[in-house]
Amino acid sequence: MPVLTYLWILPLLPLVGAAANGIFGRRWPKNVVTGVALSSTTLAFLAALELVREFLALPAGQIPWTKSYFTWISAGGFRADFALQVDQLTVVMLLVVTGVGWLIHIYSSGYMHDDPGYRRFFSYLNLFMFFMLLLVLAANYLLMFVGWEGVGLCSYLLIGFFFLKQSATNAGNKAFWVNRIGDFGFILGVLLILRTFGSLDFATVLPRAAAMSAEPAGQAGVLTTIALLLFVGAAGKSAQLPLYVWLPDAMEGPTPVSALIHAATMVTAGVYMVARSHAIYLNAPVAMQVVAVVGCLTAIFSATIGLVQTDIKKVLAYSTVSQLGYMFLACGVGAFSAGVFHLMTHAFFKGLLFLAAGSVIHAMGGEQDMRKMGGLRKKIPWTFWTMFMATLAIAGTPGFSGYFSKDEILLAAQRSSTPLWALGVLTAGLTSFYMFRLLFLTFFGAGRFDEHHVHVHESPRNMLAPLVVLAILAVGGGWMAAPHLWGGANYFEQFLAPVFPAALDTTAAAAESSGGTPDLLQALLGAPVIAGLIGFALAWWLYVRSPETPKKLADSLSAPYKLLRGKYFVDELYAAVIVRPLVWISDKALWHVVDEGAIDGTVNGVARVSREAGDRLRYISSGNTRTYATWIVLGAVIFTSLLLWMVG
Amino acid sequence: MQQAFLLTVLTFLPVAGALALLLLRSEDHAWIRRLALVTAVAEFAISLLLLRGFDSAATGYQFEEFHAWIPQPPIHYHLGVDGLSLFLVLLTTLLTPLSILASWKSIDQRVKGFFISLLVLETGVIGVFVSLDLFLFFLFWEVMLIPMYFLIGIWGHERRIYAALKFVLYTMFGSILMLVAILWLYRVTAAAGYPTFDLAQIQTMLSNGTLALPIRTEMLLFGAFFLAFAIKVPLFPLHTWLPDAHTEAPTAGSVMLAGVLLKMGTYGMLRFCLPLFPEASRRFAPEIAVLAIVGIVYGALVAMVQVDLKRLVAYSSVSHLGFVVLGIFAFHAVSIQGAVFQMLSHGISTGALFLGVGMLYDRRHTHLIKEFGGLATPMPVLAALYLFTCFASAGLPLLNGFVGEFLILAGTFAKHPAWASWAALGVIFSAVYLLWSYQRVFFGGLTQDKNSALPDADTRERAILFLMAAIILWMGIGSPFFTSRTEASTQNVLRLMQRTQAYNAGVGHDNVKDMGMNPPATPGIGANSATLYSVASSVKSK
Amino acid sequence: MTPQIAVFLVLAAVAVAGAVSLILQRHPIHSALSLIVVMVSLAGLYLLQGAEFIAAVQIIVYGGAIMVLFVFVIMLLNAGEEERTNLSRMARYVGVPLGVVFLAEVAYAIARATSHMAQASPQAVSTRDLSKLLFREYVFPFELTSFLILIALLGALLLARREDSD
Amino acid sequence: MVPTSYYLVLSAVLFGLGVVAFVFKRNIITIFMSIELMLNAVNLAFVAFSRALGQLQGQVFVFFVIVVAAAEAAVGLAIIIVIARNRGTLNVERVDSLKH
Amino acid sequence: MLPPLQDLYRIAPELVLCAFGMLVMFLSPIVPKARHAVLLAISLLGAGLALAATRFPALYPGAAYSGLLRADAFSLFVHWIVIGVAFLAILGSANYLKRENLDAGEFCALILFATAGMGVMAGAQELLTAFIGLEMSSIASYILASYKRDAPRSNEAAMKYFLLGSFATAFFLYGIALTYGATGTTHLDLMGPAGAQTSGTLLKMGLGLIFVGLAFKVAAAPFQLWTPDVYEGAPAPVTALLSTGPKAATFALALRILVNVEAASALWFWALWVAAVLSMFAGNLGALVQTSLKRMLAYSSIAHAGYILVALAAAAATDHPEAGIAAALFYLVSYALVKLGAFLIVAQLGGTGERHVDIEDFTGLAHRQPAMAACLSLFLLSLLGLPVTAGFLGKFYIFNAALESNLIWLALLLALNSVIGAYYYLRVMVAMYMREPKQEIASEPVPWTLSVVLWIAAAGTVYVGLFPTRVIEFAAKAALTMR
Repeated sequence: MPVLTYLWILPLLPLVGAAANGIFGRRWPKNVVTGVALSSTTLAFLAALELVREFLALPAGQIPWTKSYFTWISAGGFRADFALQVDQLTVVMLLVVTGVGWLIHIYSSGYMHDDPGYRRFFSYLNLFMFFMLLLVLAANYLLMFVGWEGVGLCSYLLIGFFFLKQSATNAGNKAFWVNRIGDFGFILGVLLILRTFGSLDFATVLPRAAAMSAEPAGQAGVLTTIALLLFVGAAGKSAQLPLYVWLPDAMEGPTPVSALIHAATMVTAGVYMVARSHAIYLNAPVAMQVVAVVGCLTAIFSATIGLVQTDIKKVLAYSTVSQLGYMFLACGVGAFSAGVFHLMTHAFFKGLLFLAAGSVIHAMGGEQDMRKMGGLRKKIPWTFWTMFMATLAIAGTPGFSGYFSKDEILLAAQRSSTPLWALGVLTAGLTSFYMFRLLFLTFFGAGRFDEHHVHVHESPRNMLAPLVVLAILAVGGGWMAAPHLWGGANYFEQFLAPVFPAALDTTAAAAESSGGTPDLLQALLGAPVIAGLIGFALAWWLYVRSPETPKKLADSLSAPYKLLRGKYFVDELYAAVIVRPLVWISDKALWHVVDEGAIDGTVNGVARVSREAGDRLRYISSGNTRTYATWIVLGAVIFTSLLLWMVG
Repeated sequence: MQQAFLLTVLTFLPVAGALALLLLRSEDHAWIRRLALVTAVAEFAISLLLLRGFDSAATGYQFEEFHAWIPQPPIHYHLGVDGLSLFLVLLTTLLTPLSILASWKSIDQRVKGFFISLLVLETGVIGVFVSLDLFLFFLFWEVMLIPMYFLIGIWGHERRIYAALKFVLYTMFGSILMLVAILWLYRVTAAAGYPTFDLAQIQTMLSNGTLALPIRTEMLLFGAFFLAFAIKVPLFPLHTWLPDAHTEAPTAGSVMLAGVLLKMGTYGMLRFCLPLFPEASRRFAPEIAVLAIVGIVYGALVAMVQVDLKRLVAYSSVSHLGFVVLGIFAFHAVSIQGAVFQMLSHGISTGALFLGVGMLYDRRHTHLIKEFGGLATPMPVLAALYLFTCFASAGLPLLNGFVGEFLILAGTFAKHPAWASWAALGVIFSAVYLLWSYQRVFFGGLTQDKNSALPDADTRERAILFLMAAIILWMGIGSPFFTSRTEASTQNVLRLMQRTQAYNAGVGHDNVKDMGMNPPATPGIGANSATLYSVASSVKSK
Repeated sequence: MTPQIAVFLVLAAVAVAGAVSLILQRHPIHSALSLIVVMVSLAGLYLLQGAEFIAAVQIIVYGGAIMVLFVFVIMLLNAGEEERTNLSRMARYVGVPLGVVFLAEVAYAIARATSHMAQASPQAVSTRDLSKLLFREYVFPFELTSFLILIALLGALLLARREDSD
Repeated sequence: MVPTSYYLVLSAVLFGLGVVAFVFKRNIITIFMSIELMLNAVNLAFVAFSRALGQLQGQVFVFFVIVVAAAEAAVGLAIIIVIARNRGTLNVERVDSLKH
Repeated sequence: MLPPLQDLYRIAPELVLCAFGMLVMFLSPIVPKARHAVLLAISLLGAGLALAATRFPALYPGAAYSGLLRADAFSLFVHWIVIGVAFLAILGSANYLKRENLDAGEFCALILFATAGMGVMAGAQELLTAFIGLEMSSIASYILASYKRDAPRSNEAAMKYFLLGSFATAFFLYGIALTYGATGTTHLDLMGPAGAQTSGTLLKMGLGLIFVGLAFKVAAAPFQLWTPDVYEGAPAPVTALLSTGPKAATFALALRILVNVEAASALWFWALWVAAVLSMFAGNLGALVQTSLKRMLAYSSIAHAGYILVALAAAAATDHPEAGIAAALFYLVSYALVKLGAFLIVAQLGGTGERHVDIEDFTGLAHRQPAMAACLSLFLLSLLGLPVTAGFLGKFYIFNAALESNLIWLALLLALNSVIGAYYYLRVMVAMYMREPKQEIASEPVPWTLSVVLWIAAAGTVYVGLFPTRVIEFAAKAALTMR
């Protein structure tokens, strides 16, 4: 079993690629760079496939399969190994990461072809793959944190890839800082885990956590604290309220990056981490509720913002935030496998959407504003059709991948609490609306751009091929989790069952209850579909039927429209409440007042005072002998009387 | 054993080199530089012998040298290293050649004096780390001031004189009180019948109860020692000399200052404050921890708004060393290990930062951030390596900064979750000030056309920075190489604290009156030095 | 009140008066003369205490040599009335009063300390005994004083010598 | 018989007057005279003590003091002459170029 | 009967000094001015022989001249200091005399006589003898101070020194008189028992006045005001001598009194304490603001008197004064070495007429005369009390003594003061090394005589700073042999 034995091969391959390109690739021709980058990821993907093969052959007793390679940190009884672990969840993540990553690498080789930073781009991208694989393969929280921070680093580098643009570097910093806030929570969570369980290995921590009795609802014990702290980290990484603000800005990066990092893989790390720690969450109901509510709110919140965005990538970005919200909703209601499933399908269709959007932008010569597009359907048919598939998928059209995963989630949500379910359904409607809006604005109607300047052209093959592959996945990927009602047997959930035993129960029960009354189940499955249809209809009516209506609508509902256009002015709020005060205090109060004023003032003050004292003192010696004599007499009087009357 | 004189050689080889430099003509810059470099490199090579002969299992001091020096009061030439000092010595011997290389071109005035000062400084610092006699320790501690004073004052920048004086006076204020404390401690040992300045012996006496420090004495002594160290670290609010010193010092000066001199403070806390005055350390720990945490956050916030790169790095040092102090005064094996490790990694990463800043200064003769901008375009390599160092300093995993900070936080959290939680805020801010400054210096378009033609890092500079980067990476991945060697000694520190405290709890308190505060006036001159040797040798033998 | 006391009081009065006039006189010559008065009256007091030799030395060396030297210098520099400048406020407002305080303190202390001091019987002090003491026990300081004089001589020569002398 | 304390008090008074004179006078020569006055007071004390103690040492000391006084006088007056020569004044307060 | 021969052995150094003093004095009119090197050589020989002659009292320790003198390790130690100082001063001032066109003969003679006086003070066991010695050194110093007799400043310094000096002497003498009256003797060793029974007040008054006199001589506050003026006005080599030799001798006398007169230690302790603190602050704070290096060094010598007084206070505070005494003696050595060196450097660099003695004038010295700059820096660092210099160990021993006598506050004040002191010593180094000279000062070549002196001083400073064993052990021995 080569790969299982030498698990480190997996992350190492892209790392080699990154190092090769990054350090030595300076003088290599472009095709060599491409070769190195692609081969490393391709090999990684193949290795992942091989791993799956070997993994499936493993007896259940050996799962999770853990391999420890060397001691990374050890001090005073604490010890963290460089240890990798494989279980079903890992396998899923591995496939998504390597697969989608591989496709996007191929796509990028075309998309970035003319960029001067080509080599840099690919070394970053490979480096990202390395850290992402480390993240999903890690066998303990600390190593997971390594990947966690590493992908953050790469996201920083890639968002700021066009470092000549102020906005790009700003976005990069913003991303890293907001993530750091999340990491603050994450690291504290890790510390608390260490303090509670005396170890950071999943193999040790999770069973113990599971063994502990669930903390009573409405009461926050140590597990709840851990869970919440970890969730802070997850919220940072996966762009949940209130830390989502970095993701929309992250669109400053090249589109493949948005596809890979900010849609398919990195941003889902939070979901993965929560799912990984499900044993802790399951025993911390309060934390579960928090996760569910935050996820749900994020979903609807960013969906509403997505309604009115005009930048094609921004729309997708907010949609990503919203979809991530769904995943957390799933985790929050205990349907971890559903969450992971949506993670996967989302990787397919959202990755596809971004790549297609990239193709559009490529075709439009860098234009991202949908108001300047339109009627591209004929000009770039491949792009259109693939993107159309993806839209159908995300909109939850029955039979498409998004349909299964989303309804899986809503099903679980509905069972847990109606309001969450209702919001979920509403979000589904909004999703379908803004996605079709995007589709119509881009591909339908008349072209709103200058034909002479913009020469719309279909993208090269190496960009289209990934689109097609992903489109197929986006369409068909859902069937592996089709509920038996649909004739499927939800292989996916069964596959993950060993990881999420508790989760299985909930949906199994669901199956029971639902099996009794199919029509009710129909209705349940129907609601989101109907919402989706409404959304579609609205979009069609507004952007195809009577394209002038949106304008009127915006004017009539100016207040809420402005609010949405302004993204609820959250960035402005943060700037005013946190950033500017912090800078002001540090600069004026801390530096100038405390440091220079108080402390240095005292120090220099002492010096000045003593110098002045010296100055006074020197004028006693006026040069006049009589004065000196007076002092002598004074001294004589003092000392004689001291001796005469003070002493003995 | 054949390494009987290893430490002596290590300590005085640089001075020998400095004396050799004296013989050269002051105009003969090339050879002065070469000779200095050769000396420093040889020094480093020799210091590697320490690693070879070091027994990581032993708790005691190794490579010990013990000779009588001044009979009255009994002062000995007593050298030795243990896990605490081993890597600090290596750090010193490593950074010296690097800073010599860094000043290869940038120093063209009074070259001879510069390298002499640098080498003398090295001797002083190494002496501090290896001396086991309080008097000897203090001697080196003070000697080190003068070369640094010259380095800042002669080869520094605009406000160099103010900075140099501030540096010396600040330090002196603390150290002179420490001298009083050292002598007072000596009086107490004299009162106990074994007058000595020998650290090892005092520790033995403390732990076997021959010597008992009344708590009041202990707290006063602790105060004096701690003040001296806290100024050196520097601990908030005693830090204001550091930004000035750093900003004005030449690159080599900043590197040595941040790299090793600051560590002398934290090292002193570990070597003296905790083992000698455990009870007092415990009592003051909360206040000190608060100061450390304030320092962490405060340093980071102030660093964030600096307009001068060097100042920024200086304040970041305040923040980072706050972590070290916190780790030390959490009294947890892990956190102390972390503190020791953090000392080293800070030495490396901040040293590297200063080297980078120095390279920028060599090109543009300014540290002001607004003078730069968009430098990534003309000098990609330097930009990349600088960014790497920034992330190391920001504590990115797999780089050196993370290991130390995490261990400190882990150990502290185990005992005082609140402390650790507050300290962890530093994790956020360090990223903020480092990346923000980096963005303003290297990213964006070129703001000034005189920056457009700046040459990228040349071979010498690349060699320096790549070496640093390699070490950063090594320390980040292979940390056990270090921690395994520091383990025993840190454990020993904690053990000493336990034993001594156990004794004090029993006996110390009832004889406050007749000991320490007013030691019976035994003639200090030549007070039973005969007994001393016997005891000392017994200490040595085991 | 025995005659000795009467004599003492008279001489003491004269001495003090001389001292006071030394202070008050504006012209150095007058001060010098009043100092001489003090010395003479002190010589009288020495006689009263049976220290004839000292009394003689007092008149000859002090009253004679030293004071003559003073007067000579005063003439040489023909020093006029001293101008009562008060450039030193310290001396004016603190010094002089403090001097009086000091006087009072010492006088008081000594009076209290010696009021009951044993009054040894006046034995006849022969110059021979004195010389014995001087040339046996105190021969070393005596020799030293010769060097002292030598130094003084050297100094006087050196300083007072006019530039053109060499 | 005259009690010793009388002589001593007198010497104290004279000494004190000497001190006062030193501080009060401006003319360097008279200031120097006040020193002589003080020395005389010391002599009186010596004589009185030696008589009270029934020893001769006191008188020997007086002898030494007189010699010292003479030596001082010689040097002092020489210095005064030089000062008068170079500064043209005998007012001690005017000789104050060295200060602060 | 004549005093025994051993007594002559016991005063051998003084004999040599006086003999050579007279020799030089009589030769000086004969030898033409061009040949003054001869006189210098002779007086150097004298000083050297005197130094050698200290062997005799070392061989024949004990009281001499019916107990007026005492030849013991203590007096030996002080003899070495004062004679060594004289030797170095003469050697160091050779070039100065030529430059300022001053007669070497009288100069050397006076130094030799003064040194003899100091020697007497060191050995004196009886107050009046000590007084004569004191007068010898003082009167010689008065003359030396005004040695540049056509330089008004020199005259003024002499006048102030003379008037105030003899004023203080009068106090000292009156103190002797009262002590004599109180104890019936002037022999220190006999005074102890006697001092106990006779009336306290007289003794207190007497010791008080004696303290005043001595405090004046060592330039302790509040009697220090003359110091800056005199040191500034006097010719620099003379200042070098004044600030070291007489101070050492006077401290020696004070120590003798302190140790031998039982009452003294109790009576003087607080006086010493107060004087020490006042002197330290007066000296250091005053020095902070000086612009003339010469005057700054004068103020610093006030501060150092304060430091030594701390050692005396430590000695007074305990029944085992050895530590304090040894510390004082050790400090005197270290102090004498550097102060002498520093003032001689000022004499050299001041140029003709000592016009360039401001700190400003020393800017860029490191460029002009690196050796001199290094030397002066070393001396300043020793004064500052930094390790590897004698000054550091001196302070170290004083701290040690103070703490041994539990004078913790005094120790802390001393600590504080050495930090204040650091500032102005470093300022000079700033000028020499870190500033560019404003106006270019022609640097004269350093004469070999001076460089020999400076080498001796520097080497001594470093040697004693590294290997104090010999000195401190002898100082301890001296302390033990005092009674």
